[in-house]
Amino acid sequence: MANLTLVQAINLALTQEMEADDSVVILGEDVGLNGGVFRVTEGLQQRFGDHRVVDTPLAESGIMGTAIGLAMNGIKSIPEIQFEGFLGPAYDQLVNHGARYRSRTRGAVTVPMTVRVPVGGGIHAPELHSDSPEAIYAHTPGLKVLMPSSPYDAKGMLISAIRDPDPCIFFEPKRIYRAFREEVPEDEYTVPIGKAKIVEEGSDLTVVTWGAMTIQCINAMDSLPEDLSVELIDLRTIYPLDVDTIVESVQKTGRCVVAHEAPLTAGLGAEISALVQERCFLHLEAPVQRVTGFDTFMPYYKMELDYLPEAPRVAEAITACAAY
Amino acid sequence: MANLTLVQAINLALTQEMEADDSVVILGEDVGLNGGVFRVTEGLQQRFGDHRVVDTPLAESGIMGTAIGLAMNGIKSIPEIQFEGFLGPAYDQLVNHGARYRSRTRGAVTVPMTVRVPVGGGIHAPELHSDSPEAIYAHTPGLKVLMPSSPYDAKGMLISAIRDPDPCIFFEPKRIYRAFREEVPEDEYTVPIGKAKIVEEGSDLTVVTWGAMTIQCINAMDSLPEDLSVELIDLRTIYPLDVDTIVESVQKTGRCVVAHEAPLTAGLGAEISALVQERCFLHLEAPVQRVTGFDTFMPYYKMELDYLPEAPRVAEAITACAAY
Amino acid sequence: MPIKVAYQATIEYMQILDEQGVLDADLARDTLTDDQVVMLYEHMSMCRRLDEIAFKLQRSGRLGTYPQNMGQEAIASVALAARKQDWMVPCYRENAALFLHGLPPEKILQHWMGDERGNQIPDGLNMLPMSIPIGTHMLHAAGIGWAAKLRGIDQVAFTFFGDGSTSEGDFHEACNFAGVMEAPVVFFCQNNGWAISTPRKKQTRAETFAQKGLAYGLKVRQVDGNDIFAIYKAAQEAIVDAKAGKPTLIETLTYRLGDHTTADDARRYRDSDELDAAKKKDPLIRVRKYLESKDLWSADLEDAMVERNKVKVDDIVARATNIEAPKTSDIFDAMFATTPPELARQRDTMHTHSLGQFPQQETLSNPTPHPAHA
Amino acid sequence: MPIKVAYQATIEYMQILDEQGVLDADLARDTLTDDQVVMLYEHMSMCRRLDEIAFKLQRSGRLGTYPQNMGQEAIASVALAARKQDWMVPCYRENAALFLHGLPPEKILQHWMGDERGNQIPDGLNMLPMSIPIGTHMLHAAGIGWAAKLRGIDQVAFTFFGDGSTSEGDFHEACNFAGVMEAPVVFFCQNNGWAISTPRKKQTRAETFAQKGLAYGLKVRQVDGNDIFAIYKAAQEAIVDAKAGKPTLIETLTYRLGDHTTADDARRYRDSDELDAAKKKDPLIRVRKYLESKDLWSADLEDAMVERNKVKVDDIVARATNIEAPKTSDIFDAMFATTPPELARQRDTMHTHSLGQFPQQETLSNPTPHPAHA
Ligand SMILES: Cc1ncc(C[n+]2csc(CCOP(=O)(O)OP(=O)(O)O)c2C)c(N)n1
Ligand SMILES: Cc1ncc(C[n+]2csc(CCOP(=O)(O)OP(=O)(O)O)c2C)c(N)n1
Ligand SMILES: [Mg+2]
Ligand SMILES: [Mg+2]
Repeated sequence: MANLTLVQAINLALTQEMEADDSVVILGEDVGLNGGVFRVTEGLQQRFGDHRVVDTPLAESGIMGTAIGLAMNGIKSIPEIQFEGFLGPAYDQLVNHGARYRSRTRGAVTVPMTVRVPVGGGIHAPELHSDSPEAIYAHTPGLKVLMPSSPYDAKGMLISAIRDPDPCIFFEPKRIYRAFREEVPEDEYTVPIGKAKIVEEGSDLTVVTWGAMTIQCINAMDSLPEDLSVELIDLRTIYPLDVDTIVESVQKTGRCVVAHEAPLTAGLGAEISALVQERCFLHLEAPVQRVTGFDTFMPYYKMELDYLPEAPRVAEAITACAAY
Repeated sequence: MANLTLVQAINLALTQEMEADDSVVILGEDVGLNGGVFRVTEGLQQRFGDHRVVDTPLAESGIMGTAIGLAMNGIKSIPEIQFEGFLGPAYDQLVNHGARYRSRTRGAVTVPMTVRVPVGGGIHAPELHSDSPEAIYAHTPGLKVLMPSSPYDAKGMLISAIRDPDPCIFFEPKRIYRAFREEVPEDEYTVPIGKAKIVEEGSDLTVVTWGAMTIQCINAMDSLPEDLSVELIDLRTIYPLDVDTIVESVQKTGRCVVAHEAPLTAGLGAEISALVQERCFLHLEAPVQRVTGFDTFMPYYKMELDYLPEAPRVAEAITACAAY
Repeated sequence: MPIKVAYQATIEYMQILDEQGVLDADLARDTLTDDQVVMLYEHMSMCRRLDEIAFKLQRSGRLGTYPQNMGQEAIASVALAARKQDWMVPCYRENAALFLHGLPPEKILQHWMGDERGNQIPDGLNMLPMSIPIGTHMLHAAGIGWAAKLRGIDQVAFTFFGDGSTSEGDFHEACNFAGVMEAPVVFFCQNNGWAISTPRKKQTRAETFAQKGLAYGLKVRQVDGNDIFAIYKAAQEAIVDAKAGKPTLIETLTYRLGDHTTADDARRYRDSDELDAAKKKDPLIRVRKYLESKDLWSADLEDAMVERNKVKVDDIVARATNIEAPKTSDIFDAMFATTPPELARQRDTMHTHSLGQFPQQETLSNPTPHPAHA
Repeated sequence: MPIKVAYQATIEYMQILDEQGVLDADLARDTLTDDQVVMLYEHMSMCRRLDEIAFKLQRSGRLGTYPQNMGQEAIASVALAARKQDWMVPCYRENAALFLHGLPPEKILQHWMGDERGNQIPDGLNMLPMSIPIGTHMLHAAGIGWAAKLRGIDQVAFTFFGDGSTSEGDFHEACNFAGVMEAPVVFFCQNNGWAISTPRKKQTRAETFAQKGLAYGLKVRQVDGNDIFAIYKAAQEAIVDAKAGKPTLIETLTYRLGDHTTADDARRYRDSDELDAAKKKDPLIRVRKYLESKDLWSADLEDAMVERNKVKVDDIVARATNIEAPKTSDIFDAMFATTPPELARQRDTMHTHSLGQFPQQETLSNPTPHPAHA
């Protein structure tokens, strides 16, 4: 056991999987000597060589497209996209090829690839360095979409993703890369894809969230009156959704708040809300409340915190929903 | 008045706007002599010259990116993307530039561009020629997203889009390009962006849909018992959503079915469902039902109709929702 | 010296078998044997016939949109130069090469009949299915070649695409990655003069497509694309270079004798003069002339071959047509190695449940409504 | 002739003012006047100082991540060759050119202070804001130039980007569109040897970046990027060509003397020897030597200038810092020409309503629940 940050937990998972399996290869911009702009891959090139930790040309479609090609020919590729905003140039390769090859070839060609991408706001970064595009990829068939909210989960989920025979996007909430530490076992372990985590149990209201918002939600709950018993669910996996855990919780509590950083309209909150009312209709005592980013771009950093649904906004939403 | 197909109505709108405004320029693959693969731009190059109806190199990012540049320097650009699947390579330019310039520059640089894209399934086309990505773009701030379901609306909406000072995506449901004709006025007229259309009034249940699915829904309604009074709403504009029209209707009927071709998870149906339960919670007599494509790719055409939510599936959904 | 030469390049064009069937014996040395030429001729002729039949199948509604390969059959030669272990990463106008490399021809028909099983590459065959999005698959070839290098196995990835495809950004990134990673990849640009209705001169101002490879430090070459010898030789040399970490871009000058696809009518945009001139350069005609000049072919042999090819093609069509219908469950089960629960639910209820989506949806028969609504 | 030459190319490198400040008078004819050189020297020095101050502002938490331009100031020359009506479509290492073309320098600071108003290009100035996504903005320059041509107005679009940027597919598509559309565009590739930690040799196997332009039939040129004369002359000639429908790609050989940004530490990946060698080629040093050799500069003039530049930079910083805070309503109102109703609702309730989203949400106080739930 070591007390690790999210960055360190990811680095450890990568190290151990590369150690265990020669066919694991990391590629991306500045992932080598520089260890990536967030130092997530620090030390890996020195350890495994520049043929397994590869600095690529500055071309996201190229990174994604060759990672797909690598994966089709015996390499478990781990492309890194430097910031979620730069998934844009890689979008076509990811959704129209990476996600599709298995289905397109009825299983003859598969793409065991894990795309690592820092995601989300709150770090005072420039434009396109603070977005939350997870709903886009949840809507795209053929991809598994993961986002941990803690060092422990990060390690276990990343190992699951790397070993998964299908393409996974592993979103890393950059705001909490170094925000706190957690005990993380030395040994390899997996956290299953598709299983949400009940962070706190409760009986009055269910909060569903994921990624860095999990921390905001915990903070929000700390500010609420003692007698309001809130159940907090961290989805961990965005697709496939762990519908059963959500439904079970809301059937118990009768109330639900969904919180995410991404814009409101057609965000993943809409899906959770729709699912909940479909499956818990007769249990619902209040409309499912969404507390989200606005239908605008993440503003430049001077107003970043006005955009993000920080803990106080989450707390208000919970209070309003509970009082309905 | 002339009795026109959807294709002809679009062609007429383009002709008239090009006639009226020298700064309107069409660009895309094969839009010139060939008139586009669906012949939507037929005759326009002959009429307006190859400097205003421009065959471009085979490069969607290039088409979108230069269309943005054109629009920033005095040209009302109308890029055509040959099929919705090929929005992939243009995705980054569209969402990270076209949609953003106004906000990024606080209004100093604007992009009056209308992106025309055939969309949807049902024409026995190959892979990537039958998708419905509208939810992706509804989730993207800064874009107006339109999809007509009739020749009359197509002409009026396209004219609105071309004249709009901001970037619009004009999705053309290819399945009904030539499926039927409608009286379309010769004169120019506009159908406002952001206004849904009540196709049929009703009091028992509201169906919300758009594009080619509107026809499936009409067919479904024809098959229902006389005494079930269904109100059919064609959104026409996907973003910004005409929330008021939907809410007013469901507050009246108490029941709602949403139908779309795109996959279920995180599709636009989720947004409608979420909105409806937020704003009509106390009126709802049944959960909002979604009848949609599955969370898979649109299969190759042999099984295409098994995927699409055709009229019978819509009718069953309506019946189930009404019986709830 | 304030002005000096920073860079210089020269690109060669190669033709070995000319339009009249005359061979340049020097250049032809160590390329195709007589037997191989005869085999190629028969194979290319079979492909031509398959194309004609496919056209008819489309017109009679038994096949979807189909892109004829007519006029570009000489690309088959690449498959003779390639080794069993090499990869083919194709677009849709190199059927002739794919079949020779081992793809059962009915797979191509099945694909265009709207059936994913047409893309189900048989085990042991190193090949990707035809790429529908243009200009995007070359990156996979770059990755595949790179993987071979990483794994220390001797494989070369051949990838094929048209002149139009070179305008896509992915072409650029694929060539650049192959160059930088010193990956064993050979890029075949089949320049047939058109991308649907877009002529070559609207595609680029470059004088050749070969020169596009200079941007990546690739080896580059232009060859007569209707010349089985030139293509073979270029491929042979490219394999040697690829194995030494030097990818090659080869531009083949050819022509699309048919419409773009069965959905297209080339007369809308293409001069008949141009077509007539191109017909004289048909890769089949010149091989036949050559074989005849060497007394390796005759009218009798031709007749016998035509009969054999008819049978072969009928057979292919039969195999494509007689396959059992695909299962709707495949739509779901092919998505992931293990189908997630909600997706399985969609699969299991698609025919029985009204929505095909929510059998679990709370209904009035659900016995435990929440007290607030009771 | 079975093997013939299909294509040949030669690219020239030009330097006019060498590292020692020695000028090639022949090449320099009709380029910069003495006054212009003095002005450029003072301007470049001001930019250098601004860079140093920006670095300090970042370290003291008053500025976000900032990319220093240090060492690349000679690009300012382009703005002297450009006309008022020409467009600048930049990345982030050509501040010196943008300021000369008319951009108030505080705009750049404002941008990096996390304020969109830094991108609010003043009316009448033909310029785009710095592009954050690398290698994607050159397409806008291609479109802008093309628009000028369509409208029959005399404008040239200058676009700037780094060596790394040329690996993006959009670079390829931008050059190709400019070529095909014969658009008045000049592409400046500032090759500073590095893309963050990625050295030039991992970026491409091409021997020069200039040769990448051959793929599109562009005019191409390589120049000393620390030489204000060579850059000026290349830009001058490129304008003439651009107006004649011939876009140019110019590779400028320069060096990034600082870290990639304030978030970077170049010592992690870059040899100090390389940096030391590059410092000797500093564009400022050689201009000063040149001016001194012509008796146009002196230690006194230098001191006076340093004082002036201090004041100028203090002024710029004051203007960037003293601006009133942005309004949160801007987040919404800048989205569209007319704010749609739901977005206005989000704006109007963001501070007052718990969710900032649904003031209209049905609440228990809503007086008309549906009978079924009554
Ligand atoms: C990304 C993408 N854009 C557009 C298309 C539509 N399309 C199909 S084939 C084709 C032309 C291809 O031209 P070329 O690369 O020269 O190949 P050819 O058909 O001539 O063999 C186009 C534009 C597509 N399939 N994919
Ligand atoms: C599309 C995209 N990918 C990655 C990045 C992250 N990034 C910012 S600057 C940079 C390197 C740019 O190198 P180069 O083009 O040579 O310009 P330089 O910084 O050397 O001036 C990278 C990778 C980005 N901003 N945009
Ligand atoms: Mg072609
Ligand atoms: Mg650089």
